Amino acid sequence: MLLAQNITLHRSGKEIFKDINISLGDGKIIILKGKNGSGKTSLLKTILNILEPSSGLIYWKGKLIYKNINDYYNNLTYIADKTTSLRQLTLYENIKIWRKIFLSNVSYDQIKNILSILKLDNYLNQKINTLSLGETKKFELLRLIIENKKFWVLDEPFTNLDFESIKIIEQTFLDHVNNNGFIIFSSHQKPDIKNVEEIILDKL
Amino acid sequence: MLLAQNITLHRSGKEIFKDINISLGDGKIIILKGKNGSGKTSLLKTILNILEPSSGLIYWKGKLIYKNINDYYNNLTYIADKTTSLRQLTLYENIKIWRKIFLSNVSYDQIKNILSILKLDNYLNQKINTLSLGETKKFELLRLIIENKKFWVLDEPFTNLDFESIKIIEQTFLDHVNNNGFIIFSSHQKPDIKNVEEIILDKL
Amino acid sequence: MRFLINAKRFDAVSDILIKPLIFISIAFLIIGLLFALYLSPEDYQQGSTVRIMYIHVPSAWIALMTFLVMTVYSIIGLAFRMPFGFIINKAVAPIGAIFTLICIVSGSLWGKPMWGTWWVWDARLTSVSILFVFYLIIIFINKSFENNLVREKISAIFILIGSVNLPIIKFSVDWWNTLHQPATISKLSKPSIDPSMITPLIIMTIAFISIAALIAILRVKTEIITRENI
Amino acid sequence: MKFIKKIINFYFREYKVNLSGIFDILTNITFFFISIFIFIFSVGPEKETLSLLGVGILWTLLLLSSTLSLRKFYQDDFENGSLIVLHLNGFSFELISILKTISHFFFVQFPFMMSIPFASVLLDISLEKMYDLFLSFVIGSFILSCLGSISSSMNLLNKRNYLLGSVMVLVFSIPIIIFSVGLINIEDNFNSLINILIGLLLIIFAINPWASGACLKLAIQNN
Amino acid sequence: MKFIKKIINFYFREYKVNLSGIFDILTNITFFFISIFIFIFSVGPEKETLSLLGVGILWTLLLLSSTLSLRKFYQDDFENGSLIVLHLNGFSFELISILKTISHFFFVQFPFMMSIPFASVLLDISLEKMYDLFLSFVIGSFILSCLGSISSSMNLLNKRNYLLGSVMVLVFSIPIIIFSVGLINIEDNFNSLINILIGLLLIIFAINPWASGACLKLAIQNN
Ligand code: HEM
Ligand SMILES: Nc1ncnc2c1ncn2[C@@H]1O[C@H](COP(=O)(O)OP(=O)(O)OP(=O)(O)O)[C@@H](O)[C@H]1O
Ligand SMILES: Nc1ncnc2c1ncn2[C@@H]1O[C@H](COP(=O)(O)OP(=O)(O)OP(=O)(O)O)[C@@H](O)[C@H]1O
Ligand SMILES: [Mg+2]
Ligand SMILES: [Mg+2]
Repeated sequence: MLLAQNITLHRSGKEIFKDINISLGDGKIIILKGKNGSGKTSLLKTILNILEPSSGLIYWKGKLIYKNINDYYNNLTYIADKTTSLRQLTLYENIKIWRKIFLSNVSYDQIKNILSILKLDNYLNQKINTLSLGETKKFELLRLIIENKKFWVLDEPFTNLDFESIKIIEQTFLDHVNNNGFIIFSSHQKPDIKNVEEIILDKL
Repeated sequence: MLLAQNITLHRSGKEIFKDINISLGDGKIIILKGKNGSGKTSLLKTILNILEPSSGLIYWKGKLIYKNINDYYNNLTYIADKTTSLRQLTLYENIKIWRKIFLSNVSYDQIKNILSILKLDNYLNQKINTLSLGETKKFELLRLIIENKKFWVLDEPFTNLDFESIKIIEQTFLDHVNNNGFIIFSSHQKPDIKNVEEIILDKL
Repeated sequence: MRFLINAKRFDAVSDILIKPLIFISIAFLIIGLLFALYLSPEDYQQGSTVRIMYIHVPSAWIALMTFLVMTVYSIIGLAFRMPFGFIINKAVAPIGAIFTLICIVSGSLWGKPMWGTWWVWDARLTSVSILFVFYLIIIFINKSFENNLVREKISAIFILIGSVNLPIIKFSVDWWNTLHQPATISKLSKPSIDPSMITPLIIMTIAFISIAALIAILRVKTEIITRENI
Repeated sequence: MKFIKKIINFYFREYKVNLSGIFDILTNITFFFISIFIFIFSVGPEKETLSLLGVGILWTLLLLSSTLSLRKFYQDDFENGSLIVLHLNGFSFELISILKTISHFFFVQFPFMMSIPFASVLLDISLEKMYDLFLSFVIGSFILSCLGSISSSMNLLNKRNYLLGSVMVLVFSIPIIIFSVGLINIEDNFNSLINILIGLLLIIFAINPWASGACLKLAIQNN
Repeated sequence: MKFIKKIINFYFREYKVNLSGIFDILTNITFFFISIFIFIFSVGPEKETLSLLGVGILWTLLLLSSTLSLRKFYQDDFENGSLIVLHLNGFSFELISILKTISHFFFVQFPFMMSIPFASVLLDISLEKMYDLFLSFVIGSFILSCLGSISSSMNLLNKRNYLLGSVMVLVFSIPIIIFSVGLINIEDNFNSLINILIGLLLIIFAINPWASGACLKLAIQNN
């Protein structure tokens, strides 16, 4: 579905990465690895058409992404390396906003179910800024479920999470892939998932 | 030097942790472990006299910390779980501010040396907000060196760091401990350091 | 009189008071309105607009009284560390605000025929509008601060500072030259107002006070209950 | 249909972000009225001065409050990454800037507008003048919102653009204010002046999405 | 010695932080002058009215623009955690609030103060009056900075209604404005009024560190 050919990126005149090829489709997981500053985040943003590659082309369903941008964006969820929930609002209010913004058809019951798996169900009326770091991160990952899209793009999804939560996220990834979803994510940790393709970025 | 006896903390009426005992002195490292939301950050903040324990006493050099607060704060560095550098300024400007605020006597040459070990020396005139996540975190850890204190309190120092940087930080910890410093930090990862005491917080 | 400073006692006493208060409110309101609208004479100067007085004056008094009550309870809450004071403060503020608003609106309506404008910046009117602002800010404080302890202290301090305004309102008509009527009834000497107007005024005042007290009691009771739950 | 629903939902979010309820709106309005009080305390309560100054006072307050709230325009959403999330969910940058401009108009300027009648009573502004004031205010404040959108999206870029953005707002808002205030005080050519204002509004409203959208895009790329 | 050095270094930091906001300050000042033009425009250029109203208008504009800039007082340092770092490095919360108040006075009010002479020329305020204005403004704006410190540290505890702090400051500044404007226009009792102002300043300056310090502490605990 997603095909990136020989993409190279320059930022402020500096070359960040060069000649990267990516091919992603149903049931596939790609993990991006590399040192700090090797360009993982930049690569993900390039794939998302937020940054423009200085050379190389990216296709979605056979068309160049910027020509097919609506369909592309309709099919992907991006979890950035920072949390985007509104810190002065409660979890419940955030969920309500997300459901509306994403025109989500995931029911509240399902969401509550997942919250209780993530052990967040007790905090529903607490504000985000009183959550612990890991709890905030887990809550952010809830967007994967609420948006309910096919293609997941995640930037360091495991940071700040405890062992159990990492396991849950990995299981979620597997379930998603088994439902023909596909995932690309960056991480410094090695996840416990089989059959993932690794792309290693070298700091130039 | 630091002694915490039976400290218990409540936040917004909820019990976060209970009856924790800590004893820290020259050459010792304590690692705090526990699930997300088990109260690691809160415990560190309690030790720092930022949060008040609902029961229990904390001593520094034999005196209650709040009676000895100047000496206590003169001897510790706290690296929080978020970065505190000023994002709209460059690394160099931040270093300058830090050196002044902390009345540091660490020379610029030493700092440059460490920056090059951390592979940050090329970014000296770049703004913090253009650094990658891991680079920002490494830069924050530079405060350990600039402040040059005996007692280090760190909240999840390894998040977002690549393998090599983690090694460097671990080595820094060891060096510090060998110089009679002492450290308490929280982490979800197991560091590769021998002779660390573990305190495990259970989510109640 | 312990019930005035103790939540449990207050709860108990208020249970006894509610029914009579409802009765008094309804009865006096009906009688008062009858008097005010039909039985009392028209003023030889003001015509029938004088009837606005029966709303205006009682609500003005209640507006002032409520703030006075809050001031007293702020002292009780702060100096004697009795949280019941803060409960009263929170419950009573919106009542004061509403009666202040009634006072201002009825005054403006009265002012148009009497003075030819809705509003002038004389001392009485200005200080009452500042009273209204104080009420609003106290309500905002109560609504927007999360930490209970902080909220209570801040609003109590604010009330204490705001109470400086009360004597200004009361004596503004004497201290400065104003358009507004000086006090008539509160003078120690014989009131300079016709007895046929005084009767409905007093009846309406009693009705207003009992209505205000009723709402206050209900709000305090709910406040007590929610606190116990938290 | 889906598009309309999206826009409605966007405003639900804006409402939640900007105001946590009726009390925030009331606080805004209270602020406005206290400012009027302060003006009156400082220039004195004489009727003639007040009705002379009234229009100027109202416009100044509008200008100050809307300018100073501009910093928040895109800043928060930009910094916490919501802007990207919105963008990836089908809100193009142009659409975002249109919606945000309207939202600024609605949540910041609208409360002021609603309090104009009451303020006019306090400041002894005649009914006719109030009507004119209201009309010019609606148009003028919308222009200010558009200008604000452009300048604060520029502000996201970097320091040099910061100055540029601010200067731009200044340069454009001076004629608007002169027009609007003049409009009310010089009653002869009310209609021609208001037409000029409407023209300005249309131009700037058309430029706004492109300019702001481009700045937003660049800002996100540079971050 | 070490203490003094620390304080100097604190101001080095403040300077660095605030300098990037210099355009903000410039914008504020420009808008300040625009507002003055609005008034000249709406009052008409008659010298008598202008100089009569001038002092009041200047004071109000100064007050409003400085109040509205209060949001930045502690917010940034609080949110990015610098406040804790400073605290752990020997700056008690009380000290921080004193230093910050002075810094606010310096970086926000001072530029306005510098523009008083120019504004006075525009509004035809006599040299003597200008001198009085200046004096009263120095004292008054310092009081405002203290009030601002208290209210914005309070506002850290209140994450919803960000205007509430400004509203509180405005209410408290009513007496200040009455005194200050009275000071200049009623020349008989200049000295007694300025003594009252100075008294107010001393009281509030003494309260400020405790009140702000306590609020800062609580805010950090609740975060
Ligand atoms: C918006 C405008 C007005 C406000 C805010 C206002 C406020 C007040 C207040 C606070 C009081 C209670 C004073 C006290 O207890 O001593 C009062 C009393 C009174 N007002 Fe007004 N007033 C307004 C307009 C008027 C007008 C237009 C009239 C009639 C011409 C009027 C006539 C009176 C009278 C007769 C009393 C009773 C005085 C007494 O017996 O003590 N007021 N008003
Ligand atoms: N101000 C507060 N009010 C209420 N609850 C709070 C507040 N601050 C933190 N908590 C709760 O206290 C618990 C402990 O938080 P803390 O940040 O100490 O966890 P942690 O162990 O550091 O977790 P993590 O590994 O995710 O960083 C969390 O469940 C959090 O929701
Ligand atoms: N706007 C920019 N201007 C100049 N350089 C930039 C800019 N943004 C990022 N960089 C540089 O690009 C490099 C790659 O950054 P990126 O965030 O992609 O790294 P990363 O692989 O995600 O690292 P990490 O593991 O630390 O998250 C970094 O060295 C960073 O300093
Ligand atoms: Mg990254
Ligand atoms: Mg933590």
